[in-house]
Amino acid sequence: MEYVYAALILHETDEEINEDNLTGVLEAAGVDVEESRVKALVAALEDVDVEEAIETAAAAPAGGAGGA
Amino acid sequence: MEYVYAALILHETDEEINEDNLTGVLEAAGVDVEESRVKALVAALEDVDVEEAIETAAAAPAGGAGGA
Amino acid sequence: MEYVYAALILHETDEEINEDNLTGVLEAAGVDVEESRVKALVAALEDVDVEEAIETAAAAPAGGAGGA
Amino acid sequence: MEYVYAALILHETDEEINEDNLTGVLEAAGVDVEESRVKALVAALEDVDVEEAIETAAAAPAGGAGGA
Amino acid sequence: MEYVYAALILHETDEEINEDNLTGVLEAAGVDVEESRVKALVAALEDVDVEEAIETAAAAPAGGAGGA
Amino acid sequence: MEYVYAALILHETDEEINEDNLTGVLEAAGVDVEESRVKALVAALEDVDVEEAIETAAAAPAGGAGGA
Amino acid sequence: MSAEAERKTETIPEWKREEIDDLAAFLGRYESVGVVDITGIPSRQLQDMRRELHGTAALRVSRNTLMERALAEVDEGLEALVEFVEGQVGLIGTNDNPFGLYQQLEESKTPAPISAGEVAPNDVVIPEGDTGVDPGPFVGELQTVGANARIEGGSIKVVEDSTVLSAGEEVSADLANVLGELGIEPKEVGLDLRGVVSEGVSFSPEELDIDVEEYIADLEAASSAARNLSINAEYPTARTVPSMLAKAAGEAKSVGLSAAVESPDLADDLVSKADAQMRSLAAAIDDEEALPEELRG
Repeated sequence: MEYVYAALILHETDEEINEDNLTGVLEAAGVDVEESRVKALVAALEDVDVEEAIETAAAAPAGGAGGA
Repeated sequence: MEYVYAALILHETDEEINEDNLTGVLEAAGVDVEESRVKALVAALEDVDVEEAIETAAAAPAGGAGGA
Repeated sequence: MEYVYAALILHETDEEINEDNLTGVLEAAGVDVEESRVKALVAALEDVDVEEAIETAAAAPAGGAGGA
Repeated sequence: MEYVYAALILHETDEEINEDNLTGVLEAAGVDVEESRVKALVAALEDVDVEEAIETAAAAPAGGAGGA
Repeated sequence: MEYVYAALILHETDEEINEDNLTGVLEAAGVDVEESRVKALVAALEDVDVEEAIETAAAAPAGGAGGA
Repeated sequence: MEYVYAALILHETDEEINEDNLTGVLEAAGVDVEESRVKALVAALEDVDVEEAIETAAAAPAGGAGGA
Repeated sequence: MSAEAERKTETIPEWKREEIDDLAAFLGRYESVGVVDITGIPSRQLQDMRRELHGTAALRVSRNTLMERALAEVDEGLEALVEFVEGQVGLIGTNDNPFGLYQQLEESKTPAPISAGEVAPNDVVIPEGDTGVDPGPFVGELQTVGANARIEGGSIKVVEDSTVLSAGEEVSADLANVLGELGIEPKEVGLDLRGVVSEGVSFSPEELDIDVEEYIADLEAASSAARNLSINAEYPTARTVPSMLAKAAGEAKSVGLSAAVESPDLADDLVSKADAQMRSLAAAIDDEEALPEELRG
């Protein structure tokens, strides 16, 4: 899931979700990055409106996220 | 949000969620890191079972996101 | 369940779900294909809208998808 | 999704989920196989208990359940 | 589904669920029996505890699951 | 329950659920047919929408088959 | 020579012969023939019932010995009904199905008061509730016949459903009084089918009393069983293959999400899942300073 988290960090900071940026974030976290997964993720997200996907999630009974 | 995602990446890769690591991940994503927020997050997560929190979300209907 | 998975692969790739194609996919996976089961599956699928059936699954809560 | 289905067929037939086997199944289904996706899939499944993930789906109200 | 019902009649009456018996029951009901479907059913039931399979709730139907 | 299964076979094959047809199916399954039960079943089903009953059963989280 | 055979050979008066032939002709006109108990039904009410049955069934009453003769003479298994010819009975015939006839007769039964000395056809129950009777000696009468009664809030109440007589027992004068006072009518008066022969097959009243709801429940159970078997044994049919497809698709989705497979088909869900996990983790954090504004509770 770390690849997806990395993509979302980039999304939050308005950086492009591309192979270089993803690899950079993941390597900074000490991940032994697999190029193929990065490629596949970039391809998979190509046609996805990340903002919309997040809003759908937020709108739904938010992930069991009850109080602390 | 990016701070929390950064914490999740570190958790996923079994790296310690400390100030250095968080700062590193965030900077790699081009974030202009606020030291005080990093400190606060590290302190706050000290008492949190991250795995458990993640699983709570997973158990709930995954974000209603439809579309195959 | 491998016969059903094979049908779904063919559906995803817009190939016809017929005996030859199913057998081909299954054999490529090393399955000792039973002709009668292939025939039965093709017969059962004759009047079925595969896409509609799949969408029902997609609409359902995404299988608790636990794990990291 | 055809890549995942291919992995599931291999899982059902107790064949190893590796690049060669996946590519073989997908090609038999007429898929124009992308090597990076195959590699990514193999890597992604490496740390996952496929059987458990399948059972998780079964536990959830598969299909029929109203959509989100 | 008539093939399955035929198997269940035989099961209820403690008759063996084999090709001959299934064909006999189906023909008596005016079915134009397909040998392959009979074979497939016998094969499918070979390793199944019919009593248990009957009682174990299966997945709910996919949406518009009409079909004859 | 074999009498009910026999009725369901006839329903599936669009044959009339009458005494002759039921008796035929049951005898083919080796049942020592009780005429009074056949008559009662035919009478009982006269005003029943068999298709509706099947759909109701399919929609419900199919519990174990009770009944005699 | 048996008594029965002896009777057959005796010389029969002409009018009896004619009546038997007439009865036999009556029996021959119907696919289903039954014996009904008409005990205690006044002749005028019997006329009303005849009228109500018109078009679906016909009722014929005669001397028992003659009815027995006719039943024995007509073939088609009607001799099985002879044993029911006892007391005040009649013959009933219909070309509709006998189950429908049974139901019609049951529905046409009306409640009636029971008198002292009569035998209760079923358990007699005085139901729980306010009798509406003012406090007085009636409470004692209730208690005497076995009802759990007491005075409460200015009237006599029966505290719980009280069975005051079992089926087959004789009604006492006291009980008949109490039931009359309460307006309880424990009898069901009407044509009571004792047995039917339909196209050679005998039916008892119990067999004729079919519960359609039960058959529907059986149909549902049987079709569930078949669904379960089909899916669990992985034998696809047109009815079950959509569920099997959905199940397989659900499995693939579950595997794909739990492995975070980078597939376009899963991208939406993976993003949603990551977001949900992030929110869940944020919700577990107590210190709001550690969270961005959007995530503060």
